Amino acid sequence: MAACARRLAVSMTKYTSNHGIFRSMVPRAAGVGAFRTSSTTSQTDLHPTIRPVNAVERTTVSEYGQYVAECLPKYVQQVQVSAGNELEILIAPEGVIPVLTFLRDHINAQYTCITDLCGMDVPTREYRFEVIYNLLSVRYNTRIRVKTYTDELTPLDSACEVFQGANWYEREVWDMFGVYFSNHPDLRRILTDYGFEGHPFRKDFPLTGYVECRYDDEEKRVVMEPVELAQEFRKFDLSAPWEQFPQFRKALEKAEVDEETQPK
Amino acid sequence: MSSSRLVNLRTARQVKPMLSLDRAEARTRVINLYKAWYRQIPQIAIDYDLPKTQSECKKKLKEMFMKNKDVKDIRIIDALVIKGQMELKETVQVWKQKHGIMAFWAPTVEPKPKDFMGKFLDGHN
Amino acid sequence: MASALKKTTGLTGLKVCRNPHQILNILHTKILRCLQKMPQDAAYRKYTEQIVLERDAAVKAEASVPELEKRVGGGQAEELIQQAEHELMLARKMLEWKPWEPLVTDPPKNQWKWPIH
Amino acid sequence: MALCRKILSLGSPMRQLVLSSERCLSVSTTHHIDNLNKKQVEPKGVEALNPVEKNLTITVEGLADITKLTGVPEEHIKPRRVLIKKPTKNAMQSGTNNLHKWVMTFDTKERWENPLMGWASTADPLSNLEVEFASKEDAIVFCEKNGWQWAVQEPPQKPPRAKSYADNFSWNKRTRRSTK
Repeated sequence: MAACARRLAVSMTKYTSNHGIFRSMVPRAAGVGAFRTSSTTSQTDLHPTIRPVNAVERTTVSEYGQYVAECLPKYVQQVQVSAGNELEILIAPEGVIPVLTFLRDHINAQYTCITDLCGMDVPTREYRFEVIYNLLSVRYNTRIRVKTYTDELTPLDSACEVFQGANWYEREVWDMFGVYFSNHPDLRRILTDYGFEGHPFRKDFPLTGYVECRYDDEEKRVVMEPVELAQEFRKFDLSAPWEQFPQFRKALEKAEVDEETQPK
Repeated sequence: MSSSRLVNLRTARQVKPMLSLDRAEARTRVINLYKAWYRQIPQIAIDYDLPKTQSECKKKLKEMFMKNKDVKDIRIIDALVIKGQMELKETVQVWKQKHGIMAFWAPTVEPKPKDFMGKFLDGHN
Repeated sequence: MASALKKTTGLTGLKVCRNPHQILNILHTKILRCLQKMPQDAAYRKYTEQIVLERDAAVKAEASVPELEKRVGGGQAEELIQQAEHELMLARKMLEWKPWEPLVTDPPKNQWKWPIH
Repeated sequence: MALCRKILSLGSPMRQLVLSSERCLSVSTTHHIDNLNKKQVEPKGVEALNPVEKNLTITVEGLADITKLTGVPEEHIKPRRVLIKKPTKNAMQSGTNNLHKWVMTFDTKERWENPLMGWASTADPLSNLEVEFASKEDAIVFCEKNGWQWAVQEPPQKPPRAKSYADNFSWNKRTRRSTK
């Protein structure tokens, strides 16, 4: 088993080994088993709660990230590996369609399934929204995450023409964050009520919202009024004064594979 | 460092358009949307059985559009048009309910008193 | 023989192909022709050429379908055809996008910084 | 208009019938302007032009004021004031990892006692809202584009206190305590 893992590791160091890099990663059950055994034996029990980092998988993943960055230097801004083995491709907003199409159609990628598409709001940034695409390659049994950014007024290309399944996800992001997707076949609200104003997942949206509904006896229908709380919410400071994941911070700094996309 | 960001954001810059390329086009979109709403008003009044006359509806429509009359940025105009378009569709398809339409008038919301005496009698400041 | 007896691919919507060698050959030629139009040093061209040439060599060397499938290791012959079709479409689109050019936009400062402080 | 009046005056089954045909009509009229990507300048006969596909850009000036888009009611935009500050340190021997950010909080609005239960009631949904920023400049930009008046409260700068163990025994430093 261990020998098998070693052999795999060697073959992974080349991008274009016999059948492309991802072939060697998870093709057979034996290979996967080998990964597990090697990682558990190498890990001492000093920190039993820390998830062991699988070095082999990690190198494979980061090399694959470099492969993508090399193929698409026009769009890929940065490649990073988070949480030990999760590959993230950070791209320019112009490259949503090309990058996703590449990942879907290229023989060495074949990420044919969009597992999720979501947004993230970081108001401190110039482009406050991140839009995150999670893809799954059934052929190679691997996952990849593509991230890009936008703000309230910059439209992003809809991924629907590449992945049909992105339709509702994009509606959700539109509804919750107010990111506009151009060329979306049917962009409209999906979670909020008709007539609702605002985008609830924005960081500046209050927990209560701005309006409340009640049944009015005189009007004989539901009425909407500005919210009034009989008991105000308590204000909790939930931020932890201690650094929680120094290991994570260190790992992130180390893992960042800054892509020199072109020889300068 | 970032105060320069504020300056940068104030100066003229190139951005990606939402839909329209110039003010004239954005204006056309707004007018088209207004007309579409205007044409639908009789139908909406029937569909939702609104206790409002058509002239009241039209007045409200105009009021809603005039609220945003000072918007200059083409992208914001476009975004508002997109939202208005979505709302029109919701309304015409009767996805909304009556209270959703009546919320434009908000009859149960009493305006807050503005003068001293009114505030005093209201018990709030 | 085995391919003649094959009734189904076992995959929904994917029909059994009677002459995979021929079709694969055509597709590979088309992909390579498309790749010729890209600049020599484009990484995408380099890698794709390598993959396609390898597959093409396998198609030429292995006369029987199961042998071919085994050698390429990318699934059934029908799936290989599908992959080649996708690659061809991608290569054609790539000609338009020109992804080998330098980075189109640099990220704003701290755009990818996390945690924020 | 006339048609509508006629419909209203009709009996109910007939009205249903007319309504259903009317429904098709009304939907198709919306459909007419449904495709927003189509360029809507009619007379020129310009064909559908998608600015996003063509990578066109437009020039804008001034800070984009997104107040009309955010869905925040007017009474929470103009009159509201925002305080931008660094969080206060916990006076106990707590860690300081949560102090490196800037937070944005809203001004306090009226609270009143709930007549039934005596709770503290409020009509201000924003009283609990805190948004974190990496720098005060980012917070200012955010407030500017959301149309809130802002004020920045700098953290107090305390001069470092010179401390020396020897001072405890100095004859002229007034650090000696005679009340032991």
